[in-house]
Amino acid sequence: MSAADLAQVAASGLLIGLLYALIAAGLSLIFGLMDVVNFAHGELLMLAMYATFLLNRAAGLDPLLATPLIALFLFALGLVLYRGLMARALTVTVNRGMVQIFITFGLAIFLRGAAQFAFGAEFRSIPKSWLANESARLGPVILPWPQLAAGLIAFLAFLLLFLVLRSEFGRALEATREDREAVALIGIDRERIFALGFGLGTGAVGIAGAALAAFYYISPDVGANFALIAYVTVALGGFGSLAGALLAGILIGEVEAFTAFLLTPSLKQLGMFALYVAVLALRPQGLFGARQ
Amino acid sequence: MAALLEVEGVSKAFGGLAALTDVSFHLEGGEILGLIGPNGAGKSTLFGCIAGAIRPDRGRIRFAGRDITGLGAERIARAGIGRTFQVMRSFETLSVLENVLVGSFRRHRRLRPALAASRAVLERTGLLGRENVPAAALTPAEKRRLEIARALALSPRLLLLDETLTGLTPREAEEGVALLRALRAEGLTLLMVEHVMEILLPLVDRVVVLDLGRVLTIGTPEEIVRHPETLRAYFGERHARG
Amino acid sequence: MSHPHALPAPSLLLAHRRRGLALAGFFLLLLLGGAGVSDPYTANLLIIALLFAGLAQSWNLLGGFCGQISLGHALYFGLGAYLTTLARLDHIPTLAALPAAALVGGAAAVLIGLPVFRLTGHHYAIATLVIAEAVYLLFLNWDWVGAASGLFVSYQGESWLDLSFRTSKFPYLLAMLLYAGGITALAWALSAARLGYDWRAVRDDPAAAASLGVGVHQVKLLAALLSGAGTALGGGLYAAYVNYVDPDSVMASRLSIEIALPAVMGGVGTLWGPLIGAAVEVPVSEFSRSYMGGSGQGFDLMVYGGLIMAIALFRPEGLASLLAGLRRRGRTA
Amino acid sequence: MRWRPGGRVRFFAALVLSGFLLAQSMAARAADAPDIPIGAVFPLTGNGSEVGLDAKAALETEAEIINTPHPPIPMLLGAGGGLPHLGGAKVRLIFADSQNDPQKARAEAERLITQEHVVAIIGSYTSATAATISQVADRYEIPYISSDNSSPSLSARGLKWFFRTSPHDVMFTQAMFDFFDWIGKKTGRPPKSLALIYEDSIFGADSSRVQKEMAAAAHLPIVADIRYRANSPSLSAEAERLRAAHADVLMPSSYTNDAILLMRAMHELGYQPPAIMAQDAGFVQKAFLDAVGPLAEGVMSRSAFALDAVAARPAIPAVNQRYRARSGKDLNDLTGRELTALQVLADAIDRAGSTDHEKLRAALRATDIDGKQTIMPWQGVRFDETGQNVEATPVIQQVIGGAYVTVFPPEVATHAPLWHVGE
Repeated sequence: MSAADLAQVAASGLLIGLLYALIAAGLSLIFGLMDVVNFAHGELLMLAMYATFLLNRAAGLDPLLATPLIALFLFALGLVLYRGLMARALTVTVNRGMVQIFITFGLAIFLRGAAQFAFGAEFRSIPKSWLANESARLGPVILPWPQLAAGLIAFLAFLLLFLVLRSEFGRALEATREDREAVALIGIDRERIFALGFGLGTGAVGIAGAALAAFYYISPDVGANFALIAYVTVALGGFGSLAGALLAGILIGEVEAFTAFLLTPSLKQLGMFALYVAVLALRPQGLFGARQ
Repeated sequence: MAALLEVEGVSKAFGGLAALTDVSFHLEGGEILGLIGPNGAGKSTLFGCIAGAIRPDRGRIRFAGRDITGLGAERIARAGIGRTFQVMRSFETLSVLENVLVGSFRRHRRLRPALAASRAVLERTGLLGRENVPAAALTPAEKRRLEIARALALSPRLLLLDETLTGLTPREAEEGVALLRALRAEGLTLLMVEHVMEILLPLVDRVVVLDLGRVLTIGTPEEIVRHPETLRAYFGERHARG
Repeated sequence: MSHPHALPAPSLLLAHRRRGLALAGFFLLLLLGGAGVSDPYTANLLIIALLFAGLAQSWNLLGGFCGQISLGHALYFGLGAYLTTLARLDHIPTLAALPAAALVGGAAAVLIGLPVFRLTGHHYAIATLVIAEAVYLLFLNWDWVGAASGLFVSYQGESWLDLSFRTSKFPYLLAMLLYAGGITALAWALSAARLGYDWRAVRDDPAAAASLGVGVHQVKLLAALLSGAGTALGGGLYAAYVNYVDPDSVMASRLSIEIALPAVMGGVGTLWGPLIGAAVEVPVSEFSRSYMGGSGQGFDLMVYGGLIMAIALFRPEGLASLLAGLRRRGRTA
Repeated sequence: MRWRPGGRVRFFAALVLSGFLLAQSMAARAADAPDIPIGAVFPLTGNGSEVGLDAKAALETEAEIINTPHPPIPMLLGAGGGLPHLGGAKVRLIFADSQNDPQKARAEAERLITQEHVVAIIGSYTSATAATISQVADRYEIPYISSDNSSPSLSARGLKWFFRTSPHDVMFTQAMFDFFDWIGKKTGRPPKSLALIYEDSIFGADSSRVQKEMAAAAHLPIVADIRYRANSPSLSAEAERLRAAHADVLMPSSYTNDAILLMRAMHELGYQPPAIMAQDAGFVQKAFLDAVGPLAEGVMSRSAFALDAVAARPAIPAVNQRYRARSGKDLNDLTGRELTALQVLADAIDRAGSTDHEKLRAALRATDIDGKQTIMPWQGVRFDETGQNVEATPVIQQVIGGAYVTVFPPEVATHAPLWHVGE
């Protein structure tokens, strides 16, 4: 149990944590804006991974280069999903609680079935990505390039998201988040902001999907593995808070890595759950969330 | 006998903003007390503190001799204080009768007596004809009366009315005033927040004037109308000199 | 109860009693029909449909009437199933273990409810999802309950006390009928009692409910107690019927969805919703697997997901409301 | 959330389509000699369906070999044209989808027995489904042939109608330790330490428990005992733990996706265990070999089937060619076992000369087939009183030049093993 081993575990925990953070960022953005949790978030990640896989197989495009394309594709898909599903769900009055949860649940089941129908159930992976099987060294710590690239991309994506939120559009987003009714008075078209905000959230998941596809296997169920972690990350970081999602994602990545390294790995998610229950009891609105 | 409601030195601040500072007044049994003041004077916050929705930072509230400060909305309601909301809140998926039933179930554990009590209240508030209509389908005026009916179903001793007569047609307002007078005649004590002076002043026995979270003055309608600071605070500079 | 349209004022009590008679008739019909069923496959279909009707109705108490959408009910189902199986392995008869299983399920629901009911809406749903997943993980690694290998109860002969029968199905059909009927009767009784109205008041507007003296937190905990107990009871009956439990088949999050879906599709917060939902969903999904297995890879999931979206988008009142449309004069609970 | 579509979350709205399929399956029934219905319960949709669909292809290949006239294949019932002692009656397979759910597997088994009147049931890939199917079969007194379930507990429940043609984990693991012993003497460099990594499922639990027992018996220390979370997003920490332990032999028990993740995670940490001895499953799948490519070189796995043992088993090429035509893949450890299970069952029905269940059970108990009469490298097929085939001796295979070849036992081996332990 040398220091090098611990440093190595910390490094891999950080890299996977950045990915968890990026996946959660999209979810947190959407929730902050519309008070709605997208339970199909995992399946959107899966779609992004399949899209990257297809681009790689058809056009030989390396996942790294495909990332912007995939982000755009998911952004567009987000707009469509908002107009088609979410807009309606936000206006419903009868059984509103049930509708806003199960509408995205139905979407999740549908997307999973569509992936199975189109690609079959077997596991696929991108064999020859430009970075595959390469590693960078940082003293004793080995940083495999696919994960390193994914971590860096996630970090860049965060910077991008922060910049967007500082922009004029970002301020409109924030205003809509503060008071959905009042914004109409000062000339902000709420529907456009919601659609763009939803697209931004799914776009973020697109980036994460492309980065993940470089080193992780792809199957119709892969979304489920990451969805649960994303929910916990968002709840931990505070719904609607980007900084919270970033910190919480990294925290969970580290807790998972060290639990796996020190205790029995099959219980590594328990570390995350314990963290979640602690926050639930002490600070329900999460680390950075606004009071509910 | 001791006052029904005693509010002493109640203060409340929301993150540095002092909503209420050292508010004190008494309310006698069977009295109708008005509560007026410009927007942001702290009327709703005071209402919330008495009804238990908000916990005051300092001060004491006693009801029928019992300390109910920060007791919580549920226990204060059971203690006999009914309230209506400024922004109307009815149980959308329940019918008018069922909305009232939720209140009357506090006093009657079984359905049959609770139904009878509910129908009696609906009759008092002129809603009996709309008994089976879902609350969502009511007109705003009817929704206001439903709020009163629901609170009455608790058979409270004190009724907090938050702008229940605002936005009504003259005829509806008249009916409302008649109802309140009848309730007072049966010994019910009322604390009303209202903007419409023409309706409020002839109805209340005394008035508490709030401004910037402090009690400006307490007095009979005639006294406060002549009180200079009230006029300036409430009606602006022009009236004060008049 | 949602009332789609005004009525020529038959009293609320009369409508309630009429609804009770209709429900009783429905279950009596099922009993007579069930007795006539000899072919095991159809009997199995009816048993599973009734099981999920009871489970969905139990979920409906908390998710429908009280408006707290839980996505973690597999936890209580699993507790019930495991407790009943452990009891039988210690030679405690099933009929004695079932009430204990219900108690444990109810207690667990209250225990989880204490911290979690401070949350509302999506926060609450996610908390139930995460906690159920954590307990699933614990059972997956807990050797005393067989961990991932699960627990197997071998057959020791026919016995009513143990609800153990070689091949006959009717006893199980009867048990599931009593289960689904019992939970529905409980829901029916509560829908016209104080607790039922308190639940719906809390569902529609917690602040207004509090202002009328409704103990919002206690009322939610009571809903959780009954809902957890009912779901655990269903878990115990499942264990008696299948004689094998492992974390994946009795505690996985997929099951939490299957427990809630009949109520969501049939009509959340209505008495008929869970029954109609189970009556439609269970036979068609069993049928699609038995006679269509393997050819529509993923196609059935697409249809299933699409149907849920359609209900959520266009008919949130659920299939039961369509039935109400048909019976013009009647109003469904 | 571990959300698998294998659940009862199934719904089929277009009844028109199902009506059409029902009619189609009716038409297939018009056969002359009364054929013999045999049930087969496998996961055909949801997770694990990849293996279930392969199994379906394997069983259909064997049925084709038994039923249709064709040039004789040098194995039992290899002549074709139906079962000789039953007037050339054909075996008719009826498939049912378990979706890897014990309760559904049970319902499907009961449907096959009571509605389709099958004489026996073959199953089922996962041990959980085998547990409930075999229980139902026992109650209806119909033989259940476990073709590929490896959990030892299944044959230890005193079920009279349970038969398992393939080896279980104890026999598989015994072959691994026999190999360690053999290679140690041959090269003078025996393994001195083991590392176990297994998923938190029945498969992982059974496999690791037996491995620990045998390691203790062989006085081989286990320097890392890692139970990991199936389908988890990252196995880097687990790989790091293996690197820190640096054992001679790594013994993983994983399904395909985690096998891929583990190999890549170790490689990315620059860690190459001197030897890897896998408990089959994910490590023998084509998807694994495609995904990890050169990293798989030298990986060893126990196997009940040896595709390259053509010299010792002449029937392999013809059977494999027919299976390839149907599935586009070569026979592997799982499909080889499933195909042979049908062969053994058909032989028993033929010897019983009737479909009466008591006669069939007696014939199964009297089964004594020489390994050469099958495509499997086993000594033979003979069931003990618990229904376990005690002559199902597994082999050890190794990836050499990108494909699995047999390296142990010597009498069936086609290549010398690569062994880097202690170099």
